[in-house]
Amino acid sequence: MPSAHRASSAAAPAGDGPPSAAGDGPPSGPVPIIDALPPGPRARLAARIVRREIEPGTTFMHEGDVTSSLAIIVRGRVALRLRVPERGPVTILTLEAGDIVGWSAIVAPYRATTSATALEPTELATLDAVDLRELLASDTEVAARFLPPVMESVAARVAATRDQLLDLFRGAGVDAW
Amino acid sequence: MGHGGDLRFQVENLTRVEGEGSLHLRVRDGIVEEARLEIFEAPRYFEALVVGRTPDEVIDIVARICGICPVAYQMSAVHAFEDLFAVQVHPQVRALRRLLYCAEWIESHALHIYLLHAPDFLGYPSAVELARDHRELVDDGLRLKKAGNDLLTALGGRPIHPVSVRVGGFSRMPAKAELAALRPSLAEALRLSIATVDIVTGLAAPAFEREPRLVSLRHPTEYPLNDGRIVSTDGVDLRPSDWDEAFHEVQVPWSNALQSRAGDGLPYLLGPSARVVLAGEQLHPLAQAALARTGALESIRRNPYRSIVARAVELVHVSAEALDIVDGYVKPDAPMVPWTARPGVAAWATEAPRGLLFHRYVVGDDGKVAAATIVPPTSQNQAAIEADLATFAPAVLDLPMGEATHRLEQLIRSYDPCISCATHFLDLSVEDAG
Amino acid sequence: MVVATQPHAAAVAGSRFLPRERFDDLVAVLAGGGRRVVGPTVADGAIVFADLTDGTALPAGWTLRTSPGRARLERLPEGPGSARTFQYAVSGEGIKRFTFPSRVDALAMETDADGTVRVRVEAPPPEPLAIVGARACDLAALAVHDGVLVGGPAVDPDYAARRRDLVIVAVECAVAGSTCFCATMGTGPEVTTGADLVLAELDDGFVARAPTPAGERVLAALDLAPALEEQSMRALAQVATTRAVMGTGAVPANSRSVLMANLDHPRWDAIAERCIACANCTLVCPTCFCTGLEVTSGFDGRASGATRAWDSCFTEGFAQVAGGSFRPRPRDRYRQWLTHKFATWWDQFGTSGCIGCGRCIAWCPVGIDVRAELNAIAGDVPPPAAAPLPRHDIVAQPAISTEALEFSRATVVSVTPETADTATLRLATDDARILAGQPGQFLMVGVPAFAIPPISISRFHPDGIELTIRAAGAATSFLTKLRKGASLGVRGPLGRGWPVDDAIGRDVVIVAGGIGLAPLRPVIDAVLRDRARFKDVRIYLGARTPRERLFVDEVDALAARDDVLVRTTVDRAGPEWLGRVGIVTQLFKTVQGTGADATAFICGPERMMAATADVLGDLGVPRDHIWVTLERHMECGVGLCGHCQLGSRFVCRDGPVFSVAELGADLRREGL
Amino acid sequence: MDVAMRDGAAAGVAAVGPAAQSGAAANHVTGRSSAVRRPRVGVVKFASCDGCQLTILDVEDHLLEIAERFEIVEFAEATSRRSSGPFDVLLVEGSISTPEQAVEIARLRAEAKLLVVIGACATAGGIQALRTAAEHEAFRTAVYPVPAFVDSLATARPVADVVHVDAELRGCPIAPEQLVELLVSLTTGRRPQLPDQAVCLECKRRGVPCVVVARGLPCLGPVTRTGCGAICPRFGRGCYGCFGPREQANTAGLSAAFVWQAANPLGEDAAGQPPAPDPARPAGPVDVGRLFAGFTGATAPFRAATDALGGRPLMPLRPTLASPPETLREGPPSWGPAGTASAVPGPGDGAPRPATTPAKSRRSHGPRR
Repeated sequence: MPSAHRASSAAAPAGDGPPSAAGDGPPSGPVPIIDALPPGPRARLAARIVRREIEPGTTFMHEGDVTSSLAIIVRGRVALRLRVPERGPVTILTLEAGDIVGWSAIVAPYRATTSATALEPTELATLDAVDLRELLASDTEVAARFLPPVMESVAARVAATRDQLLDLFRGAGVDAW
Repeated sequence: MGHGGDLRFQVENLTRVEGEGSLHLRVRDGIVEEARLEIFEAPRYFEALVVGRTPDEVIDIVARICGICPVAYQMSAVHAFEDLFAVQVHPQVRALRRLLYCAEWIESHALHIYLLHAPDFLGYPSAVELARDHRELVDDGLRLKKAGNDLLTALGGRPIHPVSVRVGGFSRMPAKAELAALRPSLAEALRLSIATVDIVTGLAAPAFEREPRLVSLRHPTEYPLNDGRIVSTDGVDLRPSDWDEAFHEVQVPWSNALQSRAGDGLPYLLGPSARVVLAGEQLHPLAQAALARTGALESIRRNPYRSIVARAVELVHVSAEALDIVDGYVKPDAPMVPWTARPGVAAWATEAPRGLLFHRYVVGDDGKVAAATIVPPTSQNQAAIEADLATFAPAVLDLPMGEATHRLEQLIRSYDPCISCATHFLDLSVEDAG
Repeated sequence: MVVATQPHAAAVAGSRFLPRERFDDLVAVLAGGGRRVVGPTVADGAIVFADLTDGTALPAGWTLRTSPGRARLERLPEGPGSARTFQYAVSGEGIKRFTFPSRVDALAMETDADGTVRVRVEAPPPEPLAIVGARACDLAALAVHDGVLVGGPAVDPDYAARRRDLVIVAVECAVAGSTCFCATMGTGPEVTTGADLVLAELDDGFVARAPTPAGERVLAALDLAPALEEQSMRALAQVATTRAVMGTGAVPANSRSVLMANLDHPRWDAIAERCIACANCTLVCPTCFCTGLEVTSGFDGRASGATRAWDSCFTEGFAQVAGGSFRPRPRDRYRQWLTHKFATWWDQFGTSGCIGCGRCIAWCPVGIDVRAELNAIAGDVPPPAAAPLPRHDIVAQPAISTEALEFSRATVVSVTPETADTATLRLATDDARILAGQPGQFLMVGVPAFAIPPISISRFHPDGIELTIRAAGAATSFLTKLRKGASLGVRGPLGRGWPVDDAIGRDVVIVAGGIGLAPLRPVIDAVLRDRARFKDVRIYLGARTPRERLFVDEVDALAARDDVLVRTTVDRAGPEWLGRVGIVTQLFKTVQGTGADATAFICGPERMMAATADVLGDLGVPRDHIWVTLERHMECGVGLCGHCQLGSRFVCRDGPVFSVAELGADLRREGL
Repeated sequence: MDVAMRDGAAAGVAAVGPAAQSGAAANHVTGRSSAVRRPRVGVVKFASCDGCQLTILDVEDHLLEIAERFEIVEFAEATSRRSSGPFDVLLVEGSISTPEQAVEIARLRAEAKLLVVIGACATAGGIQALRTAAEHEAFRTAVYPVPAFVDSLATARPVADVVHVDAELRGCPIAPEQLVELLVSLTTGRRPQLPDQAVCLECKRRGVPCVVVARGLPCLGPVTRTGCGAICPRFGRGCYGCFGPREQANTAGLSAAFVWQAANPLGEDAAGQPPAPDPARPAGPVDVGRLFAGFTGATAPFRAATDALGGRPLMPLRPTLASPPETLREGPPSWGPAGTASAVPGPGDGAPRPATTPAKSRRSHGPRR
């Protein structure tokens, strides 16, 4: 079953304006996940980070595209959407600060199955996919430290998906009364 | 006649009969060329379904041939097997089986007279409309019917497909008090039955007479239900197991039901009219008195529209006899006697509400049924109905189409045909062959 | 195991002898004053209790041979004892039919000409009754029923009425069936409690003793000679032989702990292959007390009755709620039955639910033997030293009270549609009990012709309450379609609500999924009324879609406050929804600060509550400060009908609000 | 087949009941609402014995009230009024046994808001559904000399195999109490109480001693849905499964017990007396298997039990008539010489010309449109 939560972060700067100062945080603050790593891996990853500001309503990645970068949300909120024939786009998950967008950048076939749209002014810390894959392949310390939080994020989404599939809040069946 | 030379009558899906059939007539220049009672009730192959079954299972299965007269099927079957196995049942078992049959007759006759046939005579589409103008009449009919159903329930657990009839007796016989509790409703039924005879005698019947060959059981001391010899107006006199010495089944292309004919290939008539004529001397005195009061015995014999009177007279009989049996009932120590199956041919005929019902089973060495023939009353009456239609149709061809159709439907309904039995009914079509 | 035997020599001292030919006189004395007398008779191949006018209908010369799946009448051998009338151990059904009939009228509901709904609790007028031929196990069972039906907080008025004027003539068993194990359970064969008159049958008559004044009056009226010592000794020897034949140790003495430690034992699956879930064991069990309401009405629906009928945990409908049955598999149902009888009954009522009569063994059509099953589950674990079993004593009979089951009238003041299938009814009531209700409590809501659903109170007002109802079935659909001015019957408030005080001085975390916000709304009201007494207040709401959110305006207003944090998420949404999408537990990580200082109130589907409790637990919220509310099938709401049991809990009475610490593993256990 | 009221049935009930649901809600406030259209009810049948529709006429105490509250527009057994639709409620009896019936039920489905199947034939195929395709031809050959005249499907099917069904009343025949309960639920908007429980519950509530335990008789009550009132055990025999399998029917468990009991007539108590011989008691596995091959024997749980034990009765693959019929191709008979007609007016002596056209197959319900 395709995960409903796979996301790709194809940095899609089309129409990107200048970095916005809107919102309640500084334009470039600490980066979740990365900041929690030991100094070595943290420095080697931080050096590769490219920060991006996304305006609300901007779809910065598209379902089916090759995932070109992995992003960590620094600020703002992002909707992951699927296009369902005859129903249009359906939001299946929203992500916030600390969430990862585009883990498929490091998992074959490196292709996104959802689109990602900013719902609020959003700041992303992005890592180029090819660059990151090479780093993980060559730097076992980065791999050992960085992959677990990525896995944790992915695992949480898989678990959440299962609960969504159960459709817990639906009024199922006919009750005894 | 007003319609010119050629007519085509068609009644699709006869109503107020049990089951599905239709009537088709083809008439040319006032002559009936074709009269067909088409039965398209889907066949259910009961004669094959009982193969490989034990006698008690057969009793349960054959009841499902007809929801109107399941007791009749149980009775013909149980007597056939007991005859072959030489089972001597307790006299109270014999009495209670008559009582069970009486109950079914009360229910079936009351249903037919009040809910199915009376609306015909009084010009209503159904008892529901009839009840709007004649509420008491319909209420009386429902009370009668309920008296029969309550008795069936007391003896067999439910009115339709009762469960207690077993080879050797009953699976359970009621306590005396259970039956005594039904006495008031049966006494009421008897009162209503006698009134019914007067009511139906007063109903106007179309003038139509013919001289039918009649067949029924006759017993020296009882009105025929479970026992007696098969007799006819032309001298047949047979054991109930020997039906097929005088009658035989035929298949016709327009019917899913087999028909039956007498040895000479001609039709014969079963049911209340036949029984009242052939076995009237065994009617309960109250029923004989009611019949005498009508003065209708001869018209019952000759006019099919008068069968409703015969049915009402029988209603008096079974109500009165039911009371007698209830009063004389003593619960036996055991409801059943032990028995052992033996191979051979088991055959018997009893009187269903609508006429003689013949069963014949071949029982194998394993005690199970290997082959079966079941000849329901409606399939035996089919040829008689068709003969009546052919005879009577020209008389109604002058009437407006709706009225003519109604008269012919009413004629068919006077046989109380049970079509799900026969294929196990009605569309009238009169085809203009011009 | 050791069970204290009762020599009851003292009782024997005052014994009289009732010659066999004078048994008719005993029946006549009992029947004096119009008392109905019932006793064993032979009917339909079994021993059945029926009305007695004298002794002739007793099963003279019969015995009943029982083994797993069999109970056959047999003729007693020719000899001096061949005329005995009680020479069998247990009849097919005990005396339960008379004290706790299979069907009784429970409620009468009607709509008056002016539209007012009236609900009346039916209780029979006390009918004087004498039961002849009860056995020690029957009396132990009666004591158990007393504990359940009149010994708890709610009194069953029907039972109380039937128990009120009951004379019991017991018989000490002269034989034991192979299925009997009362000696193991400490309930027999000697009659030690509950009987007014105790008979021991000898070949030529009965040694009779009268433990109660009522029994003494009967003996006095009969004017009997004292029993000879030899007769008394024979009677004692006879019951001692019965005890010896039965032996003890039929089931492990530690059945209770063994069962609760083996809820996932493979034996349950093995039993389920044989068990046909026919419910016979529960219905012949003299202590089973579960019932359901059957609503009947005429075509116009203006008046209806409700019949209380024996029900069984072996049926699927027994544990049915919207969305399915909590015990879908026969395995779950058998486990519920056996654990209830031998384990959780102790927690609920302080006794064993099994009294050792063995009826469930004999009358199981496929012959499942609870003794064998218990021993199999216990395996080779040696039982600990036996503890004495508590005695089953008849409790003092309380007054007949319908209080726990009385309805009051309420009137619909307004109806607010919330979602496509959910509406909030504001009801006016002057029922002080309801107005004083607590957040999380619920009402049983009745209108004629419909089943009576439990509905949580979603807001309290000085002059009434609100009920927020989702149209999940016919009754709830009907309720959501009521209009202003409509009348209905309400009973409550029921159950244990949310312990809002537990959160005083602490952070408050409220998590609601779907309709689960309704029972939590009074908590929010209470916290905001007294906002200063609580620290941070955080509310997390989940819904299936944006359109299925409840109380949207209120939630928006809450979100606008600066002293409350509100986060809403939905399971799925279209692009027009700019809020959060995802499951409710994902909301927590975006908020810092929830931890050991928090009290959490959670309401939603059980799976969601369990997942939420885990996340909160991981964040450091103590499990005894995490509260959830459970949904179970409920018919009575006061712990009498048995439907809502979860392990040893009655969800209706002990809950529906529980802490996660209280529930332990049961919150997640399947089929419990 | 396992639920008394299918998904959507509650909605269906609501759909027929402006007279019911909202009307009744209004009644609570305003008293009886008067100007509500009565639901149009049709009663139709396919292959069956008519017993279930007769049950409608058998609720004598309620019949006229039913006729007042519902407009019975099609019920061929009871009224000459005819309708081919539309229906608010359509009660359907009988199995689908011919190709024409399959077409007709599809047409009726489109005409009916709420389609309720009644009885074992409609809900489970009836006993006629025990036949398999292979046996069908043999059946026709066995019963009819010219099978070509008779058109029927290879197997008889429950209605739900062919079209969507909203609700069902089980039984052979249906229970009058359940019929009334269903109709009451339609007028009040409540859910009909048709519990999916074993017959055993009803036996015990009524104080009927278990015939398996007390008498060693086989009984399908434990695996059969209640609703009949435990008639058979009350009448001293085992249940034969009219109402079909209950939920979770453990037919394997029950038949295993019966097979064991047949082999061990003394049970686990070797000292007991052997039971008196009774033809109702199975002698071995085949007899046990045949117990399940009754009026609901084509349902999956029952058929599985039958097949597992080889208990399917031998469906005949040879002629099984004790007295085979002949074929007659002549036209309808006259009363002939023995019964000379004296009708007024009579047809004369001319006997009708032979008819040769084959029977038309089954008509639709209601008048032709």
